[in-house]
Amino acid sequence: MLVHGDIAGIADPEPDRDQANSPQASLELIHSWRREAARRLFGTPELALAGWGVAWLLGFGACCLASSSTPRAAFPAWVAYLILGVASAAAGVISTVETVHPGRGIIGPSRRVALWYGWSWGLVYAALFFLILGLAVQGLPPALLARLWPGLAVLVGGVLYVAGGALWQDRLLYLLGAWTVMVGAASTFAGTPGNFAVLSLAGGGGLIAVAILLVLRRLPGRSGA
Amino acid sequence: MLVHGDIAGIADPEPDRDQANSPQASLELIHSWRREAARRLFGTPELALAGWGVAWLLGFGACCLASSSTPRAAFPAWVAYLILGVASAAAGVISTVETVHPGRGIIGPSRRVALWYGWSWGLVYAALFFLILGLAVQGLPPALLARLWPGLAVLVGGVLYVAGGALWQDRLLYLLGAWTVMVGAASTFAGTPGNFAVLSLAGGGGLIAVAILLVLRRLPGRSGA
Amino acid sequence: MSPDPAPDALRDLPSLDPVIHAQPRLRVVVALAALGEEDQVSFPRLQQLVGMTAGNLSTHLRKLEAAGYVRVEKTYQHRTPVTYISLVRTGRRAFEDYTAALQALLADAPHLTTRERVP
Amino acid sequence: MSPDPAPDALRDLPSLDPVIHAQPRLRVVVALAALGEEDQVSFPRLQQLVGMTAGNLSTHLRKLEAAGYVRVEKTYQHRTPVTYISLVRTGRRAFEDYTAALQALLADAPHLTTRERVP
Repeated sequence: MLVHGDIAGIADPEPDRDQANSPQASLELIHSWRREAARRLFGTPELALAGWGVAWLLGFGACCLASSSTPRAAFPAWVAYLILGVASAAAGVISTVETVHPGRGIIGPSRRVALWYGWSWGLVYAALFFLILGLAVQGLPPALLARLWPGLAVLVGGVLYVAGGALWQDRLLYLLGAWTVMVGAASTFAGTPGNFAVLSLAGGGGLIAVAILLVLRRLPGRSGA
Repeated sequence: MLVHGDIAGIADPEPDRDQANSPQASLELIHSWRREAARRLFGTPELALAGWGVAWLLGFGACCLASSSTPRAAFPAWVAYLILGVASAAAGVISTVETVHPGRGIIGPSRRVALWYGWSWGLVYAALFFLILGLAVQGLPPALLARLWPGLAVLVGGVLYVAGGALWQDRLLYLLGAWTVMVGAASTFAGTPGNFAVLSLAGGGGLIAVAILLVLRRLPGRSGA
Repeated sequence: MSPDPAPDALRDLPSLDPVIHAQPRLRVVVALAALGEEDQVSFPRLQQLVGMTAGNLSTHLRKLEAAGYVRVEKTYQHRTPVTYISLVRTGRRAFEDYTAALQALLADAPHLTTRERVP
Repeated sequence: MSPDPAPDALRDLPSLDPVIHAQPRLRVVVALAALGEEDQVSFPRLQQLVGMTAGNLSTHLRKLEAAGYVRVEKTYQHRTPVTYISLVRTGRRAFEDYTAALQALLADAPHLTTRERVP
């Protein structure tokens, strides 16, 4: 039933039928193809990480400067919120594209895992928004809310990174999640506007550092392809 | 190199060497063994779910009754916190045992996933505790804290259930997580002591319902074994 | 279908692997296959999973190891000797083939018992 | 080691599977193996992953399908015909054996090229 003879035979038209390579070269070829296929199939997380890192760095940084008690606060609070909002929206678009794009044309279990994990981000942040809205509706004053929501948003993002690290057995992502969770928690001890500074530098900075590490980690792989 | 002849030959002493069964009976035997092995290897999540369900039902229920504005509040707040604390500690012990016990004597990737996921619970709740402590240290009054921490604790538990559902592709766990996240968020709209009632009934109740569903789902499997 | 299609029609079916066909070894292989692909299990834990005496399990593991189906690794943990067992690729494939053969038998001749089919 | 151990010593090595040994087909199999075990990929996406023309990819897929290595499933999505391709168990095993054979060749005779080894 197998047609090995026919396939290996002279009827085959393409000239590159055999690899004129040593076993080692063949194995290296397979390895580099596999790495490239994995990169195309599973996307490049460093883009989404860097996007959120920049969003936190700029957004929380602006919030810190705007709510600073010095009289020289360069811009009003709404400008800071606008910066945070626009940067977060951009990061959200990058993350979504990074989840949806590599998966096009793929169906099956591994795709399902990625989608379920991706949806959980939307679900969790929507719920967090409503939790804070509920507190505001119940009369929590804005000054107190500003001590609460930034740390919470960062902590919850860290929880999802930790879960993603466990899911894909990625030690770096797991450690990033643990760091982010702790930064979110620690920020509340600083009060406003100190919490914004902590979240901007330690939170956003952590994400950017890991994104850079991922790029560096990939570089030797590229030279081998 | 293979010793099939020797192994299948008459030197084999045990009398049950062949299964005197139809192919169907053999397949059913394999299926039931596999199910039993999986149950022993991966534990019984319904115990941990039921433990946390009861802890939330009793604990938040007690908090609701204790902080009720009617003069007939049956017990002071510290009794309610004690009930919640003791019940949570018991649920934590059950969860830990349920994570550690099935994995004894196993090493390898699937064990690592379970351990990393298990640690994330401890890490995340410790961080949440510090986040709330930070707010308290910064002067958030206890009356406002009581609107905040219960919903947050439930929301974060839901996030980890959602992540676990994505991780093990368990639709029921994922839906439970989504429900729990939303219950945690919705509770803040109720203020105190309404939030405790919502978390007790919808939060704890949801966990208990899923635990019962898991037990029911397993029953036909047991009769087949 | 003719009334007696078995003798010739079934000759092409894959025969059942005698290493796995012995019920206690099948049970060991099922337990090992329930683990993840690179997972290993300690001897006493495997014993508990399959409910066998240590001597019995040892005998069957030796046969599975001789067939190249399992790897038995002796190591030390805190100076205590521990034996870890895992199903290797050959064993996993043999188990897959065994269940596939059973399913093929079931599809072709559900009225025959396994004992009748296997010489 | 003797100065010329190859001719006899290598005879026992597994020979390289000719279905996979053709470089474009190897590339297709590597891409399919990078997917999860029950994942499927659409024809245009696979084309993009391996960088081949549609005609070329079709030819190689037909050969892989004839060898029983891949499953090609034609289905409809919103009334548009879509073709999904997946590596089946036989193909996954063949790929595992192919890389294992390469590793064995490498370990035994790193100085020989693949072309010299394969008749």
